[in-house]
Amino acid sequence: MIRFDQVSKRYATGQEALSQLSFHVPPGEMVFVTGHSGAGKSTLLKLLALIERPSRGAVTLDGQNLGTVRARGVPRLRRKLGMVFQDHRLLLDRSVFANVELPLVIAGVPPEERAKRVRAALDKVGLLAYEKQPPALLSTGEQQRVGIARAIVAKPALLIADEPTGNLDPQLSVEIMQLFADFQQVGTTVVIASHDLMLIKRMKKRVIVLDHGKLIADLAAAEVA
Amino acid sequence: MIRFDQVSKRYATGQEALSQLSFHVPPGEMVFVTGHSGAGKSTLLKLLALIERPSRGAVTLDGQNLGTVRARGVPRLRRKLGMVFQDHRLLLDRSVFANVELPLVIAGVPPEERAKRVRAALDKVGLLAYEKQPPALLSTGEQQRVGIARAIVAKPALLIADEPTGNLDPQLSVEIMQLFADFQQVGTTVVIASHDLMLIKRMKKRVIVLDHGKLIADLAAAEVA
Amino acid sequence: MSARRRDVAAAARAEPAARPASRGRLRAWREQHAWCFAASVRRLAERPLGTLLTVAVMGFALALPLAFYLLLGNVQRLGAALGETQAISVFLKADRDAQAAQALAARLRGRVDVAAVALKTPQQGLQELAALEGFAPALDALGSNNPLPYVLLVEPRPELARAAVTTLVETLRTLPEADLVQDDGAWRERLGALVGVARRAVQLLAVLLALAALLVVGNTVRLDIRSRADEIAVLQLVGASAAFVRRPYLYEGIWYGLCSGAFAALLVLLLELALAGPVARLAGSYGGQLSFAGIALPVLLMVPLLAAALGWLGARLASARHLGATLPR
Amino acid sequence: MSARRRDVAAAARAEPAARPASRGRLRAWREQHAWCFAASVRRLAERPLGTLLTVAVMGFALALPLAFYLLLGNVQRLGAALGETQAISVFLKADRDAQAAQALAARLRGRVDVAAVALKTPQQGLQELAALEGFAPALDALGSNNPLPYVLLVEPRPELARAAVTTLVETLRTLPEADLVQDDGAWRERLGALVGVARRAVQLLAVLLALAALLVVGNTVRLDIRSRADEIAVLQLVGASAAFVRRPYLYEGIWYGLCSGAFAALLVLLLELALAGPVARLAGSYGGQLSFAGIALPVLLMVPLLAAALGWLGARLASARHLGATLPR
Ligand SMILES: Nc1ncnc2c1ncn2[C@@H]1O[C@H](COP(=O)(O)OP(=O)(O)OP(=O)(O)O)[C@@H](O)[C@H]1O
Ligand SMILES: Nc1ncnc2c1ncn2[C@@H]1O[C@H](COP(=O)(O)OP(=O)(O)OP(=O)(O)O)[C@@H](O)[C@H]1O
Ligand SMILES: [Mg+2]
Ligand SMILES: [Mg+2]
Repeated sequence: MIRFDQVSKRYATGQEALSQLSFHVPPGEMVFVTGHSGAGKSTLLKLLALIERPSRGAVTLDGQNLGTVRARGVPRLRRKLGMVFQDHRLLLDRSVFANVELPLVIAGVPPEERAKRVRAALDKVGLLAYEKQPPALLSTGEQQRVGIARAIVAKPALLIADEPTGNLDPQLSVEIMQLFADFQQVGTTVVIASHDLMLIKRMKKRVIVLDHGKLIADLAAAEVA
Repeated sequence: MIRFDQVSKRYATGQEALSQLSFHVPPGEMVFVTGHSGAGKSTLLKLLALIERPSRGAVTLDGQNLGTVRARGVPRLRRKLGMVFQDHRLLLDRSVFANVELPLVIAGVPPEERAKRVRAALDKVGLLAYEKQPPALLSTGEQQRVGIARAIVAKPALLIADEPTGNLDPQLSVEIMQLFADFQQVGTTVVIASHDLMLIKRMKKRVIVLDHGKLIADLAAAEVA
Repeated sequence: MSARRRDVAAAARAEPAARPASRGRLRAWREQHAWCFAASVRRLAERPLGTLLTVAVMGFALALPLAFYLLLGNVQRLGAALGETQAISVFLKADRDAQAAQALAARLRGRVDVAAVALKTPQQGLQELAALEGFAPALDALGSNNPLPYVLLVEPRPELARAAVTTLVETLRTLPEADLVQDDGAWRERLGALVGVARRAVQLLAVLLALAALLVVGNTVRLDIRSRADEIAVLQLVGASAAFVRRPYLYEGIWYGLCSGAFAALLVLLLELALAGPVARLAGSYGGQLSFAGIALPVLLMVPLLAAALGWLGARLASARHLGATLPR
Repeated sequence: MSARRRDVAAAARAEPAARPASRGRLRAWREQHAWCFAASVRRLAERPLGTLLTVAVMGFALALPLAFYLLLGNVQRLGAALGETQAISVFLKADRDAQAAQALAARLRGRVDVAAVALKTPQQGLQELAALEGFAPALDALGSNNPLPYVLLVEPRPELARAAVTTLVETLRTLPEADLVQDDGAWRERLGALVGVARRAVQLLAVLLALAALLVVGNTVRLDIRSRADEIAVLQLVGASAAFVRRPYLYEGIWYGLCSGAFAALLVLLLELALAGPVARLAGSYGGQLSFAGIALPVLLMVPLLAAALGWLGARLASARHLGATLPR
């Protein structure tokens, strides 16, 4: 599903966020990416969604080399994946419902079908009661869960989540992680960046560890203590 | 320093975020506020900075009843405290330096003095190398630390931090918490909202626990296991 | 839910990442348009005061060229009315009588370069002089002793070039009956210069104002896009195409254009009403020769449509420039 | 760092939350102003194209009232030139000679309601008629047989009311020497109506345009404040006073005003240049009687200053309305 081949990313500021990264994620696997603040976790995920492009090396997604995707092709690529952003990225002046509905509108799903699927997604993150409120009136953790609902509503083949539990209490974090694991169960590939080592250990999935942009460990699920 | 007296907060949506809260924090104490997502932690801190006003009850800060502060008096009150926001709240088009400098500009500190104090604050959060970059080009954890530097730069008598380590790795989280503890050492009152129970236990400070807006536990430092 | 729709829904659920079936394409396109349409209306309705302000600014900018069009139209009508005096005046020698004058007029009518010839008797000439205020008493003093000659007003064919008219004038000068031939060129030059000034000024102002109207729409949409940079980024991040992101702004431009076009038409109608009073007085003092012509209703009805097109264009230009900046590299 | 400044710094460190000492107040105020000034300049410079666009829109809006002022000024000059023919014409009986005419003129000069009396001999009258194109040959035919009478041009005192002028005209009519007394009232009425139309139209447009200019500044600052809602919230959250938050926008309004005022002045100068050609031609055909008057340089220099004041006002109004919305309740 995902293949990184000697990928480096140097930002315009000269910052080397990733260097010489190589790894492969088969379809249907769930992977954690971890590392210190500024290690390059978000940068790695941004390369997958073509929010950034690598300076060197090639990222392959679903057999397609992302280096060959022109600007016009980016939207179609993004519709294939669901992403949870570290800073939520919600439309603050629309209702929670409208936010979660967005990927379905873009895919052209008819209204009745949209409503059903949006409510199912909101129910999964425990926010069904808030569907009519704008996200600006929610607590930060609630906003984060709206972002998660939006990522899963279109049932994408690849789920990417950047720090999805950073603003959640430990109990809720476990529930949300379980939600991602459920998606893996039905065949979705899942990549999650997180710094919550306790939680990662508990999930017993493959873990990729970054340090200053370098891959310093790639532990298979069985190796995670 | 801080006194809550039968404080309730009901938002315009009808949501009862805090109900009948009463507690007292003496000057120079460090307190953690914890609870599930949506428990009312941020609402509690917002009452202290007059970002919200209580629906019932009285909040007293430094002997002053905040209910008597008119809109014109709000800026002066806010200049007395340093606040770390859960969503960072940085000026994205200004440099890190300019962001941290802001409270000093508002206080009218002369430029040379400003530069010295800004660099000292950035050094404490480990971001001295990034002073010229705009925060938009930083990782989320780095942005969070810029917000912390801005809160401490004017050396306020009261420090309020909402989830200051939500986007930081465990090691850095401990360092930042230690930084807050250092401020308490020199007499600053510190109030921190956090859901990181492991970290809170480790710090061995007073803990206030909220559940659906109600105070369900108020543990003194000695009681924290 | 119809059976067919349920099929589509089931298919979408089974293969969520796949593009909608080709039958469903049109529906998807319709769904998206409905969303963008609703989004644009909601935005404008959400901040009624701001929308009103923008419409007012744009409306004024559009009303001004219309006001000038109105004034220019009336200036041109006035010019045309004055420009009718195209004739060449042939003053006959004092000793020629009515018969000789009529014979010459008939001869001249036969020329290929002459369209018409009118005869002005000395009596008519005296009456004309008398009509000029200040001369009436002086001419009364002449009594029946009329010293004026017969005058032929020769009108050259309108298709004649300036040079051919000059040749005609020269030929008329050689006539033995003619005492003096006067080409009204000086009058026409004077009038031409006057209309030239007016036209130049109005054209300059009209160009400036058309530019200003386009700038206003473009600027408003530009600032709107800038204030919604976060929202645009979100749409792009969840996979919206460039067309989808742009569409609400195009609708918005069209709304702004429609409303401000209607507003401009209203302003011009008010202007016409305000001018009606003084113009009536003016017309009265000229004996009703000059009447004020309003803008034709079909033209006025076209204004909102043209303004909508202008709004669309402004929005298109602004979004082309400013949406590009937030697209992924 | 001076010794005194070090003292202040030390004091600030020792008691960081305290307000600066009263000596330091002025410095704090200066620091804040410097920051806001720099912030406003940086913002405009950061997006040069957008700034240019706003300045262009506002500049056009300001240039238009100026263009009208220019045109109105010239219309009024023309009106004044035409309005000089205030005199009442007294046509003497045909049998009165030069001596009688001069005696009457002297008598009339003695009246309290008469400002001046000019004498027009029959020769001058004939020359005047001859100057009117089309009449020269007809009058040549008169030869030395001049039928025109002496005419006295009586100018009433300018401060006289219309009724008093009418009384004067009636008195003149009773003179035995007078054949006919003509009050140029009809002319004046006609001219008055014409100038009335022009003035009404120009005033209407000027009011609309002044309003449009204010709307443009206000709207731009409003949209700017809206697009910076996040930034404003941050400033308010770290304790900035309302004045501090507002200040960059006021500076911005002043900059917009200054630049677009200068731009408007430039546009008007260009308009004057563009009109110079046709007006010269027109003046030529009228024998140079009519010259085009540009706007005086001091007035033109005032424009950017007034525009800056307008910009400040627009920004003040917009910020009063829109900063209030984001202030804590
Ligand atoms: N757009 C950018 N331009 C320049 N430098 C950037 C940009 N984005 C990130 N960086 C830098 O690259 C490094 C890696 O950033 P990244 O966001 O990938 O870190 P991260 O592992 O997600 O950190 P965190 O846990 O704090 O979110 C950081 O040092 C950051 O300052
Ligand atoms: N401005 C608001 N208007 C209406 N309801 C609000 C508003 N802000 C917060 N709430 C609601 O009040 C409750 C408490 O919110 P608060 O932000 O205090 O929670 P929190 O404890 O900080 O949660 P988190 O850990 O997710 O940040 C939530 O249920 C939220 O939906
Ligand atoms: Mg990150
Ligand atoms: Mg919170």
